[in-house]
Amino acid sequence: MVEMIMHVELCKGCGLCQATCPQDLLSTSDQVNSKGFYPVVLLDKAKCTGCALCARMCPDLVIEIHKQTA
Amino acid sequence: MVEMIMHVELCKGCGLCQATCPQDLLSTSDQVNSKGFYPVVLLDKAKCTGCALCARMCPDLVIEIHKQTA
Amino acid sequence: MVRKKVLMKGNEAIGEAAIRAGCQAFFGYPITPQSELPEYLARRMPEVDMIFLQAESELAAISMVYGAAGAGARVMTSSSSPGISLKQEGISMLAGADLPAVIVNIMRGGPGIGGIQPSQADYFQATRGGGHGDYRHLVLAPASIQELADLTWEAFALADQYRNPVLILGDGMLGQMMEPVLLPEEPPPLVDKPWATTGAKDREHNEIYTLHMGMEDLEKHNQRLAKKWEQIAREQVRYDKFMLDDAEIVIVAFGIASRVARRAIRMAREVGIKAGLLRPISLWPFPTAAIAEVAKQARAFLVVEMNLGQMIEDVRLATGGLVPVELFSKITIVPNPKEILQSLCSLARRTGCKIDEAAIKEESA
Amino acid sequence: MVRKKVLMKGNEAIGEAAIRAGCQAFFGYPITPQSELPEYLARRMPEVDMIFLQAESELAAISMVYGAAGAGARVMTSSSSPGISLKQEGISMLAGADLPAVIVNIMRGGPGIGGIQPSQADYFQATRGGGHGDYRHLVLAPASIQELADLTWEAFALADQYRNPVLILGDGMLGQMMEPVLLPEEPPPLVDKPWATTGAKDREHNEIYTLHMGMEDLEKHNQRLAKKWEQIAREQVRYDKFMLDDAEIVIVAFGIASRVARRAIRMAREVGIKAGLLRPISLWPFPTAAIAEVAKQARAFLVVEMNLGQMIEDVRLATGGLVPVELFSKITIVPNPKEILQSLCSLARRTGCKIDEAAIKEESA
Amino acid sequence: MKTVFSRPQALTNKPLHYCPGCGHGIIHRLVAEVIDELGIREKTIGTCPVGCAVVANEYFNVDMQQAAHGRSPAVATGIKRVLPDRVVFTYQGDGDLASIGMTEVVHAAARGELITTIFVNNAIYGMTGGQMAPTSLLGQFTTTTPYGRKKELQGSPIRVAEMLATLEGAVYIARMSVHNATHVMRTKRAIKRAFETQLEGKGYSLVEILSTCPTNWGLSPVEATKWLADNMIPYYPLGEIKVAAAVEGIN
Amino acid sequence: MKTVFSRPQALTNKPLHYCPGCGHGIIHRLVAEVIDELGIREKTIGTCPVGCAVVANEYFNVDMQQAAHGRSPAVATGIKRVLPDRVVFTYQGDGDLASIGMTEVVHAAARGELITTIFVNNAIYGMTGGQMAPTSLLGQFTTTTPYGRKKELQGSPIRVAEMLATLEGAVYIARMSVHNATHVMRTKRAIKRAFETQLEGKGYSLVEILSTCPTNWGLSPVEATKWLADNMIPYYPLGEIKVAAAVEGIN
Amino acid sequence: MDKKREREIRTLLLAGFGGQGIISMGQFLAYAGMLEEREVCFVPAYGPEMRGGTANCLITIDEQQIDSPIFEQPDVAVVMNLPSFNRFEYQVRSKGLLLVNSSLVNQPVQRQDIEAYSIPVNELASSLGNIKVANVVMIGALLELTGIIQAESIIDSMRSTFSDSKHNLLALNRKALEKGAEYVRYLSSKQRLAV
Amino acid sequence: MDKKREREIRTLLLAGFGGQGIISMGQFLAYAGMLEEREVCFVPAYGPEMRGGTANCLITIDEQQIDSPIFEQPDVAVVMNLPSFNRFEYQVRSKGLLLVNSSLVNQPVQRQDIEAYSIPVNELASSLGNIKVANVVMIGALLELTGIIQAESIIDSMRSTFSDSKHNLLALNRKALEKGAEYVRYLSSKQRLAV
Ligand SMILES: Cc1ncc(C[n+]2csc(CCOP(=O)(O)OP(=O)(O)O)c2C)c(N)n1
Ligand SMILES: Cc1ncc(C[n+]2csc(CCOP(=O)(O)OP(=O)(O)O)c2C)c(N)n1
Ligand code: SF4
Ligand code: SF4
Ligand code: SF4
Ligand code: SF4
Ligand code: SF4
Ligand code: SF4
Ligand SMILES: [Mg+2]
Ligand SMILES: [Mg+2]
Repeated sequence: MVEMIMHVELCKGCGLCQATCPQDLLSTSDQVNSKGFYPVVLLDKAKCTGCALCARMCPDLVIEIHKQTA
Repeated sequence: MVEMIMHVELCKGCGLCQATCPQDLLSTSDQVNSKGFYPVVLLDKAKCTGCALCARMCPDLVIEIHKQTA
Repeated sequence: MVRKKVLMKGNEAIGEAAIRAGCQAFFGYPITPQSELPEYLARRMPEVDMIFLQAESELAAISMVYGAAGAGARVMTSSSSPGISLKQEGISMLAGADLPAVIVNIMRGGPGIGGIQPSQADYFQATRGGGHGDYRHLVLAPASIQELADLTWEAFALADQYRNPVLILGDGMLGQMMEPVLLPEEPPPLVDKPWATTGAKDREHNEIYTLHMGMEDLEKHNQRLAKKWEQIAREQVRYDKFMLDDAEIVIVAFGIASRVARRAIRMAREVGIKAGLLRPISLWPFPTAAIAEVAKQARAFLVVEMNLGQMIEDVRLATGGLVPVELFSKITIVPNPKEILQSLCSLARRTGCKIDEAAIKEESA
Repeated sequence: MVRKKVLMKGNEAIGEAAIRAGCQAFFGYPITPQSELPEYLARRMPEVDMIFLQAESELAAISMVYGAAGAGARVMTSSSSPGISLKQEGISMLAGADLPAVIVNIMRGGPGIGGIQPSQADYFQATRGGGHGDYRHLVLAPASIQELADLTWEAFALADQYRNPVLILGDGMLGQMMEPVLLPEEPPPLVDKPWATTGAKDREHNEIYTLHMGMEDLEKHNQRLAKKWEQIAREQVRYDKFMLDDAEIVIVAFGIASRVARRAIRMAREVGIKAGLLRPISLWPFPTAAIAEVAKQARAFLVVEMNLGQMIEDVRLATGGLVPVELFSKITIVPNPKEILQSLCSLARRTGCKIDEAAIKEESA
Repeated sequence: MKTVFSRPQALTNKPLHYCPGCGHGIIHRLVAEVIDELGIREKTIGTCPVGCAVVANEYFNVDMQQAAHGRSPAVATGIKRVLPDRVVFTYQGDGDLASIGMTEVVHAAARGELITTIFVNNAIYGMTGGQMAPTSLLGQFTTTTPYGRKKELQGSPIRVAEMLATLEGAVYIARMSVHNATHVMRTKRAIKRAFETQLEGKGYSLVEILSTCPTNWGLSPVEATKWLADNMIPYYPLGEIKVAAAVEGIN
Repeated sequence: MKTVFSRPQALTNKPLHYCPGCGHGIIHRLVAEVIDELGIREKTIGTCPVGCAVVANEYFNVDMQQAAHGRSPAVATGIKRVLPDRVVFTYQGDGDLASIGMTEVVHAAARGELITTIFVNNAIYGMTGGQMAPTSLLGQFTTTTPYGRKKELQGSPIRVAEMLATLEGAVYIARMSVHNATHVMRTKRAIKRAFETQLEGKGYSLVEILSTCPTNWGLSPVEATKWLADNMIPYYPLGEIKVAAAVEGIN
Repeated sequence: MDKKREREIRTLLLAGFGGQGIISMGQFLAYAGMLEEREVCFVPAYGPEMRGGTANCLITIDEQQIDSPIFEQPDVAVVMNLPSFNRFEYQVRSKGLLLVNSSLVNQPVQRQDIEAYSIPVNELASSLGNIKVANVVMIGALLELTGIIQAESIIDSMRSTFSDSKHNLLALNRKALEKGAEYVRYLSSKQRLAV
Repeated sequence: MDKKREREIRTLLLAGFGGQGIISMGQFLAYAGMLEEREVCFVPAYGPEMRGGTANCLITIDEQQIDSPIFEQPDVAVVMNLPSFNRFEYQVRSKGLLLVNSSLVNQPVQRQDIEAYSIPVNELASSLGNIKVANVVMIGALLELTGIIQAESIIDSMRSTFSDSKHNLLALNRKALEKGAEYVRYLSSKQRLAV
């Protein structure tokens, strides 16, 4: 099981994570955060492989990923 | 016939011309010039081929060479 | 064609005025808050077939200016405080080689990287020469966009006239703000530059140099330069007076600070304080005589500057201890007229100047 | 071990004194007439396991100093006039970042490349800050090789004490001449530098910076620095008096010029002129109060400087118009005692000071 | 729970001020990750450039110094010479390093100074609002090349990595890019190798990183990554440009 | 009478102040000869460095400007940009060009500035009395490397010609030497080609010339030429380092 | 409309975030003032805080030479978003005027000593088919309330500064000005004036 | 020897061309003065004119603190070559002392108001087998004429500044000093003193 923590207040809605996700799981919220940006949201938690490519592209350290150790 | 004009007052006695002359025709005067240097002298005018190698090595434009046009 | 006012940003007005003054080349390096000037010229200079080149650094820029000025061109560079520090060796070179050039410093806060807010903290550097050796250059300090344009135009004329660099000293706010401006049309007349290095055709070769090996040579060279600077000092003092006729308290302020000071003076007049303004336009040469004259009648001076107190030395040198000279100082904040008013009130009370205390009460009520 | 005098060249005495003051690193770039200093340290620093590095330029040298000072080291650089101009941005950085460092300027004639003869023409640059922004640093002006060594040692102590750059200002002759000197032995005590960037081990990370983005931040930062400089100004004024007790004419001169002035004063005394010398040792802070005090009793001041007249402004600011202040100026020639004497005589006559005209006649006979 | 990805120790908690999608954020993180992985946070000292990363001192949780514009390699030299057992890096933009600071970087490299340079090449002056950098591409529009950069007027962009590779003291020189996740990971490996080069005392190391400036390129962040790939990479070939024999063993 | 060899027109009659046997004199003459041969004396403008050749303005019978230390390429750029139909050259020493002035030369080259640089590499600071230059050899004793230049402390000497050759704007780059008459003649040919490169508007050209400083090397002039041949040439290979395609036709 | 206040209005502060057209709104006002042969001065806040953050500017329009280009208590403040509202509500001078973009600010005005208007300029602009003219709608409201500048002068200033290709936008902008004016006419017929 | 003049001698100028040991001659004098616990000051002329050209220096030796390190009219001038002779003959103060290296200067002294000695130091040094000590021979003459410094102090100063490998040269130098002294003793027994 993958646990993804989104620090939405840091998100600037740049879309780089979204463009990167091989599973196309990321989308933009329609609610601005306190900085006035539309932060990213994970659409389908279950499908997330925890590959962390999204996190690697994120310039703002929004995405934190943990995995259930087997 | 080669005519060599030595501007001895410019000579600093560095010896570069001397070291260069393929005919070994140059030597140092035993009389200082007004700047206190021992200027170069041409030993045997007749042997000079006018190759101007000495002049090319001279940093101080001491040597001027003319040739009789045949 | 009727000349029409246009609304322009300070930095751009400098650029356009330079073009109209016949500036043939601009060399500069970006820095906030003056980058609009190189950017403007990057667009405009090619349109008028003139040179714009972004240099690799301020050091390179001032050296390109030196080369182009030495080659006889009307030429300009601009920067802001840290960049102007880097140009000091080059400015000393220009002054030492009698080269005409216009240098613009749109000041920001320092020291070090500092900030990009407006400041007037480069007064000493500008007027005393931040570079080494004895040298002087004109320092013109405009207070409006119109004056920015006018003085830029004149800077080119003065540089050529005296074969000397001229510095335009403004602050970040002047560079950024917009006001209507009537732009100059005709360039100042061209002057002959027989000394310029344009190729030694049909004349002896020319040399632009600053090295004077012999002790006596260098001394003579410096004395000759000193004569030139004395002449400039006699001929080029500029200042502006505002409500000075009956002033008991005289504010001395330049540039943007003088604008705020005017406002404070109007407010002061409303509470019965006879305040006035003497605004140096040329910071070097400084209007020493004019201030000395005013000092005969005034009871006190207030120097308003956006630094820790630099021009105040020139004011004190001019007043020569005749009257108290106090400082109102902000460093990187454009001062607020109300605060200046408070200083005026306090100074008026302490020096026995006229003041309408009733009006003050009413005002603050 | 008995301390013994050694005969040393000024430039080398600075070097040896620096080593004995615990200087851990020197970064510099060659320039006449101070190259013996880096050359001396190139030999000596490795012997004491300290760093000598020839930088690629003066800009790099002052930045290496910044880095090493920020990392907590006692550090020094040196140059001569044009090279010091190039360091202005860096000096402004050091001051803005509260970094201790010792900078040596062995002045030569300017402007531009100028010459390599001794000069004092960088007085303004040194005391007003040739760099941008408001900042101050101590300026110490030795007049003998002994003092050169002593003040170098002290410069390191003062730099650490106030976390501020300190400038040693000498001229080419001081750098080149030799006198006996008793060298300092023990370095000034080490001070704690918890702010230094030495690796964030067992503490928060440290930052050396000069950028203050917000207007208020930068203003506050500047005000804090201003407090520090006020403190230095209170605590570190240094000067020397010579035959001042009954002096009617006071010469103010620093460095090598003061040595010549002393001779002129002795000569003046022989012709009945009561001349004396006030020699500023700290040029910033300037001995304003001491001069103001002397001005009460003196009839005239003569400022002797090897420039077009720079320190004279500080003397005038100090005397505040009380007495005439005149200038004896050579720019890049060490003045001749006789010429100074002539100026003293003329000044004495014009200001009604005592003078033994008979003795003068006899002398010139 | 195993942490796959989280904020590195070598970054503070301060939110970055960079524009949305700016490459500086990615590169900051990579440097911090490498510092963490090498366990050198407590003995690392970095320098900030003058450029958008001027306040990197607030982001890196290591000791930092702000250098004057372009002088970072000299500042780092000063630090390293007096603290030879620390790890010292400079973080510099293309204006800072390749324009005003060219002398300093060439000489640090020539001296084989034991420091590491992270060189962020975004082909523009970001902080000052989009002027030409020495690395701006031919034809590129910037505020100081409003008609596009022209070879005849402004010359061709400088390939810094290749130029510095000619210096004996520069022993590890690489050019990487952060326009996609694969290259981000490669960039991290290069940064690590550069730091290791320093740790093993081999000489000067530099990683040039092609990065985006969406704001001044006038593109969205995603468009910017594409522009980088399409325009910058062809002119600035990626890879390890120089791995001196001394370094080859490392990693 | 045919003149085989005499003082070129492009030199004044002023005796040179250089030390006995100094390479500067030879190089001055070569530059002047080339100017004469190309018939460009009346449209040539040169810059003097800060270095022993600082007073070259008194020797060259062409218009000259003294530049601040290291800034010659920028000064020359200023001149050339406003007088594009003139011929502009810089004359620089190794301290001037390769140390303090590195940024300016790299950028002039990168811009493909239409100027020519005569770069006199004598592996030392002549004028200031023999300090280390960036081109001083490993092991070389100078007044600032009294224990010999060490790679670990001062790094390796910079090969300027090779470094600049990496720049697109630099189209003709050669390294020559004046230690004997053959090489003196080769040097002259290279200088001529460099000026022709400029005349034909191809780009930036530079001739690095290995030269002697007998005074500060502590050798007699003749020994100095030998030292150059034995020590400098092995490290600084001679030849035309870069002849860009555009230039190949010339000469 | 109070004619006395009209004469007293010299200084305006406009604030919002980047992209809302704050700076151009200010420039149009200053330009129009110049066209009306008044003295004008426009001061932008510049610097890094601009980046993605707030944008604001100061405008002075006067009959006589303008002294200080800056001021602390504007006669009029126009706030286009919430942070600006929070920052500037209390800066307007007593008896001054506050215009609030109620499309983005849903907080009530607290001050009782100023005159305040809430105008949903985004919606009003949308109703014209182009949300980008929200700033122009706001100018329209401002002009209607203060009379400081003639609406036609704003159009003239646009004509002078727009590139040719954008001249077809003039009609839309005229409509936007009218929309804003219309809305405040409607408001003042019903809204309590807190003077 | 005139004891009064002895006391009056404070300032010396030494001049010649580079390589004649002018600077080291000056430094030995200054160093020796220091060893004798006098105040001393040594000023070299520096700069480009040194290159291959003339070298000169100023020395002051005094009982009290030295004011000016430079002076225009030295009490003593030592000229080691012709250009220096031409340049400095007229600088010596009236009643001062001029020492001329007659090995290289074959012109007569014109001034009548000074005391002048011609000493062929090159030949004297050669007679000791080493022309390099010509400068030391000159010091010897100078000391004999002025008594300004003890000869032994010069030797001490050499001992302190020579590297170990050169210590074997001390004997030669002592001889050179003596040679110079001897020569002027011989001279003063025969030469006209033009005081
Ligand atoms: C001496 C000096 N010159 C110029 C500037 C202005 N300036 C600030 S950042 C910068 C360039 C930034 O570009 P780059 O190095 O490419 O960094 P980026 O912002 O693109 O990351 C300049 C020119 C300055 N602060 N100091
Ligand atoms: C700004 C500045 N820094 C330093 C100097 C001192 N300086 C004069 S010449 C020179 C170096 C000369 O060496 P090089 O360029 O190799 O020329 P060379 O004399 O060997 O021909 C230096 C450092 C100076 N005049 N100005
Ligand atoms: S971890 Fe991988 S799969 Fe999951 S959201 Fe991120 S990129 Fe997509
Ligand atoms: S990459 Fe980061 S900042 Fe950008 S949208 Fe995704 S989470 Fe937000
Ligand atoms: S011309 Fe040739 S042969 Fe004649 S002296 Fe010169 S080098 Fe010798
Ligand atoms: S090369 Fe020239 S200067 Fe040297 S000895 Fe020969 S002639 Fe004289
Ligand atoms: S301006 Fe460019 S480089 Fe700077 S933060 Fe924004 S996107 Fe990044
Ligand atoms: S010092 Fe060296 S480079 Fe300079 S003139 Fe003398 S020999 Fe030539
Ligand atoms: Mg960049
Ligand atoms: Mg050299």
